[in-house]
Amino acid sequence: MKKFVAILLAVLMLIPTFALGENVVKIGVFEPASGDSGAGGKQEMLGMQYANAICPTVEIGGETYKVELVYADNGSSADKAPSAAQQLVSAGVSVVLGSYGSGVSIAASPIFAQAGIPAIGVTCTNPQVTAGNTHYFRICFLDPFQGTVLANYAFKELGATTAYCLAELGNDYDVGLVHYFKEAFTALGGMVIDETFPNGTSDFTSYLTNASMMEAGVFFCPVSIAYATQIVNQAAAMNVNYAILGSDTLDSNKVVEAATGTNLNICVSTFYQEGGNPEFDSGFKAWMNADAEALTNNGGNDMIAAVSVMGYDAYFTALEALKNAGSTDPKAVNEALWNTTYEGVSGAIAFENVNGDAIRDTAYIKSVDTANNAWNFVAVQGV
Amino acid sequence: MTKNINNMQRKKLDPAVLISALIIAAVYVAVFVLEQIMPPTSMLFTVLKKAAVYALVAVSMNLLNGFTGLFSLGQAGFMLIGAYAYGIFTIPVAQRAAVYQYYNGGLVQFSLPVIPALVLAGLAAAAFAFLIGLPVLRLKSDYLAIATLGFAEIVRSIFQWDKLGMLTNGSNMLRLFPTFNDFNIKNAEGEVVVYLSTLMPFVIAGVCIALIVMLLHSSYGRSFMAIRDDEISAEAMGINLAKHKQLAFCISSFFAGVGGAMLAMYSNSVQAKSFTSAMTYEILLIVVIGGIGSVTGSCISSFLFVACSEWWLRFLDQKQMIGNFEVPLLRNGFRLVVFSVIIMVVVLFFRQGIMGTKELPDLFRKKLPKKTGKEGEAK
Amino acid sequence: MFKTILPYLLSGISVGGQYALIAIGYTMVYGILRLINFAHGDVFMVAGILMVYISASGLPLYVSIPLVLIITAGIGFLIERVAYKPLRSAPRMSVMISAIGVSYTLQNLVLYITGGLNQFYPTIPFISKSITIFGATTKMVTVVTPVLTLILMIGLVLLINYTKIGMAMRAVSKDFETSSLMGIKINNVISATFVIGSFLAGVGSLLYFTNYTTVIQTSGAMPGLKAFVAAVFGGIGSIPGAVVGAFIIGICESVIKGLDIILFKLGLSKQMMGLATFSDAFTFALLIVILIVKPTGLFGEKTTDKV
Amino acid sequence: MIANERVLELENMTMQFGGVVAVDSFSMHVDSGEIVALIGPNGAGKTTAFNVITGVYQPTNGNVKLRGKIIAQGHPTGKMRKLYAGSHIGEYGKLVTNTPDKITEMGVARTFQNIRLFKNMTVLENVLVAHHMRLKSGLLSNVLHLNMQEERRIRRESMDLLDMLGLGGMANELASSLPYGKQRYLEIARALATEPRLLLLDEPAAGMNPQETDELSDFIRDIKDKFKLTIFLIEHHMNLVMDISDRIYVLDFGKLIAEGTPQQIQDNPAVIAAYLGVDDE
Repeated sequence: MKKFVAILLAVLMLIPTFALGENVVKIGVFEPASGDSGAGGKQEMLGMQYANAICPTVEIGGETYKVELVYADNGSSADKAPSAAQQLVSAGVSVVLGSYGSGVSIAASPIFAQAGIPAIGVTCTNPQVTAGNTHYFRICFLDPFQGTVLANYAFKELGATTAYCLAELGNDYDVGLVHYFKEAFTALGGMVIDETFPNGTSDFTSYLTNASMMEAGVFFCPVSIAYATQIVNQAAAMNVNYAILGSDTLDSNKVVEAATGTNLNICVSTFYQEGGNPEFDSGFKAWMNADAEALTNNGGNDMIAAVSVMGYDAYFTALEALKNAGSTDPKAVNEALWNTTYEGVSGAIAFENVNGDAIRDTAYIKSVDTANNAWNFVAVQGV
Repeated sequence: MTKNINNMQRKKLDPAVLISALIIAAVYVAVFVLEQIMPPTSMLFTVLKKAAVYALVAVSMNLLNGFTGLFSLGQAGFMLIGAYAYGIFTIPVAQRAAVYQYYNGGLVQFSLPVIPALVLAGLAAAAFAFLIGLPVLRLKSDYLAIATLGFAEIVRSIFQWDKLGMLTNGSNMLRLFPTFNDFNIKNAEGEVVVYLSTLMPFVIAGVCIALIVMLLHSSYGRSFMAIRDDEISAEAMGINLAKHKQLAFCISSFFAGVGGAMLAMYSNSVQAKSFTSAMTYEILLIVVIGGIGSVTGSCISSFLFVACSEWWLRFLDQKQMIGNFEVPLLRNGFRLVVFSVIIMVVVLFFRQGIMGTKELPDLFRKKLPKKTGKEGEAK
Repeated sequence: MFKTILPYLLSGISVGGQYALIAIGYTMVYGILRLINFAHGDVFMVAGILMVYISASGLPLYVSIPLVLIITAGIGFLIERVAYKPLRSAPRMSVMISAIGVSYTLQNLVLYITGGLNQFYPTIPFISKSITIFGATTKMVTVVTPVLTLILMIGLVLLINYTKIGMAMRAVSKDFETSSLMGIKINNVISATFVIGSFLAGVGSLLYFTNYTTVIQTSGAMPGLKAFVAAVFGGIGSIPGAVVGAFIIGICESVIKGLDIILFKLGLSKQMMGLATFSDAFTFALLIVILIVKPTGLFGEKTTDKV
Repeated sequence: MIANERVLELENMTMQFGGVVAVDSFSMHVDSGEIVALIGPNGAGKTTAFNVITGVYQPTNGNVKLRGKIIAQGHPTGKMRKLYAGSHIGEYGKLVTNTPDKITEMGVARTFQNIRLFKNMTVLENVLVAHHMRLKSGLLSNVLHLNMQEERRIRRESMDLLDMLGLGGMANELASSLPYGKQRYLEIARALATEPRLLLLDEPAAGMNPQETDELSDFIRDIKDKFKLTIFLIEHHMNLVMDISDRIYVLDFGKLIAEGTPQQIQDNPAVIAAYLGVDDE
């Protein structure tokens, strides 16, 4: 017994020594691993983990640093976000990636600001995340853009004149996107009915009926995956005759699965279309297939979610910034980020110099191939 | 606690009270000193701030559940009202356009200083409590619980209603209002000279809790406890049940409202979505762990609860390696499982909680009044 | 007019039937123990999760469905033995807190097991089919639910009125102490109540999750609360009351969600008021009103059906 | 004290619960300075009468008058209206109702058959609670403890009262830790602290042995004089009742079957029948 304790102690004492022997730079992963957005958060993390797996080190100021990802689960909820953010801050990270979902990012923003740590928003599209601050950057497009793209698509391509919009009550992301969609759609001369459903709703049949009653041509629901699958499932059972339109959150294999074998027309806007970069696709799939847990986190199969691609790009953008900064000091990284550019899988990434938003002018539109359990690429759509 | 009043009466100063006062003072000094010497990013301060807020809310719930015997589960609803009242009236005018981006800058176009806004937050919650109290306080125990729980849900919907967006910002969060960090004293260059961001929540919560303790030690407090012990008998003693229940309900809600406003300050933003019944349950569990009917217990357990859930037990959520050995079971969510088990053990086997009905000074007395095994029964 | 409202009624009846099956559990437990079993909604959710995992293990439906129901009933039994029985003589508040604790524990356990991700409920072929009634298309389960609910309700009422255990239940709900003096084994009666209640919650979960295909740890909370409201609405302790209350609440909820559109279609309003926001809140407003106006609920005075 | 003032009067008071008539058209009165007893077999409706007087129940029919003023009036509704048409007093729809605390404030205090002390509070606090309704200081001055003078006064008065009842040494004990007999005295102390003019005692001697009962007789007379009280009591101990009562009312199955002096009651055949028939004491 004594021997065992002695060995244990020795081992324990060795661990920090190992750690000291190596240069480590910590990157915070601020993502939801539970809650409504848990599934999306996990997929986004997969991209970062894959990136970390293929590129675990970075050259900073002539020295090689090992990159360590530090995770904090923000629970998809704005009230848990500050302490999760604080956890990253006290772990001493140099830069933070995340989050999936805008509300949590907005809530955590002041914590990062106070600690002087820069954050790179991966798929949080609400303008408020970066507006009025100098530490929150973002590599994806924004809601005013996405909303307009979707409104154009719905009006011009789908030929809808009446749109029914459904958002989750109290969700910044949904409500914001619907707001911009409505603005653009009415500007085009269409009519919009927008409603909200309370958190935790599972019966969407009434809302779907509402859309039928109003003879809507499109049912726009930029909601979390959990709700989206239920909407798709119930819409299929009701045999609705309008198209279902979603935003980047609906770009999930779960939505495809739910729609397969039905005759629904589901279109979503997203950041990346599988096949856009075959080399990345095959590498990522191979990595996921080799790791059962990764596969589970991706929802059980190896279909590539756009958010994973964004996570992957965010990781490399962070590495670029670290290289440019030449130091692991968060303040230096923050400075360096303004001029960091990176040729990512999802497109070229550069930040405009007011809010630190990505300069992007295209979104991908894809639709569900209900016969083959897959996505069909439809169009690259600008404003 | 009860003995405490009598002794104060007869001997002027009770050593036990003196020791307690010194301990509390020492805590405040320690918080102040730690804040100056430790890095402000330390997890300790996050925990302390949140715990101070929860302590106030837990004590306010205890006032109702533990001391007046009214089993209310509306705490999150009143916190929400307080948080919104605070947020709506303190966002700087210059920032309103950014916050109310979908509502043209919102309806309110002025902003109040922090302390008056905190009081306003309390008053707003108390006003709602008054209105809802008129009908629901006639209900008994579990019916009251479920009615107040329902009330909290209704409030949550109303505050998110798009048509009230000009005031509440609808589904979007309120933010950019003064937070605890704005208590820090800065010099001309914007560098912090004196850190007060942790001390101030302690001071505010401390003042509020002190007021509650003084209330409990007054004739009104005795009447509340009489109602808890036996409603019929209390009424026969000339205590107007409706009035006193309403009073306890409004006072408790007032402090819950202030607590809600402080929670907003802590979390930098307010969103109706986060004030769920789960939050009420959390606070209720804090009260139970601390001891139903003990202010000290509620305070201590808030700190333990927050520290465990935000800090000490966090490691349970992540894979841990000891050498090459991966500790089994540890992954996301394990912390909450451990937590639930602890809570069930307390509920089932240590029903008195940490303190029972004892208070801090009672710990320094040799002879305690014999307490019965029962905690305050909700009738 | 009928065409406008029919789809909402259909979905309301379906939801109502599922609430009814949960509400029966609440009302039976309350009738006997005077306890709001806050964990009941979570038992319902756990039944859903069990089905996900059991069917994922590859068992055929005719094995997995009974298995889920049996395990769910067993969980109900265990919860009572572990969390409520030791508190039999404690104040009511303690028992209620214990119930909240159980609810918290079940949710967290499921969070841990599922990793906090939505689980997709397996398809039960027969009741998942789409069918068309009066021009409204819906799932078969919408029609099956009310029928099954009524059959189970009648069965239960017969059980309570004509069997020995049913008689014991009625006696215990009337007078706890006297029945125990009369030699009724109180603990057995209470266990039976929990087993029946949980079994019905299990059946409810089969129907509910077939309709709404994802399960997550919080899935039980809202249906649970609403079912409780239904039980209070119908008069707590009364089984037919709980069923009627559940249907009323289900229909109201469904109609509220479409109220703006209905009013608009019928020409009663010109403008959308966002009333769908209040679909949950309405249920609770109804609860508060009924508690104030008629605390005994719709059928509360008829003590004959009490359990 | 005005001699022979009618302190309490019941006129045709009926209390019905569903189909059960607990008290049936009961009329009685208590004059100032009297000790009046209400006796009858178990379930005769005695405590119900007390509950009606103290406002716990609203009477189905009839009046309750306190010093000539109606404090509760029954208004039979629905089918009952026809039933009580002959005996109904007052105008329909003009409801007179007072909550128990109001009635206590009017100077009526009571004790309970099954002791209802504030178990988790000390003996002293139990008495202090009774002072609450007569406090002059408001909520704010109470919370901020600005009313120390008043607080000191009620503490002193309460302690005096406890000393008088022999409970002074236990002032800081929990009420529930007192022996049974002391608990009964504490209930009386608490009732006295509300400064009543009419004291209702519900079986004050229940559970006491003969010696304690004798002491109680003296004590009741004692406090009656000292606090200038009028006393109305329910009791089963016939020795005590016969010893201290000026007049006695007898209820059986909710109906008044006899009234009179102790001597008259003892000789009344109806009373004897009622007691012999169903008495279980």
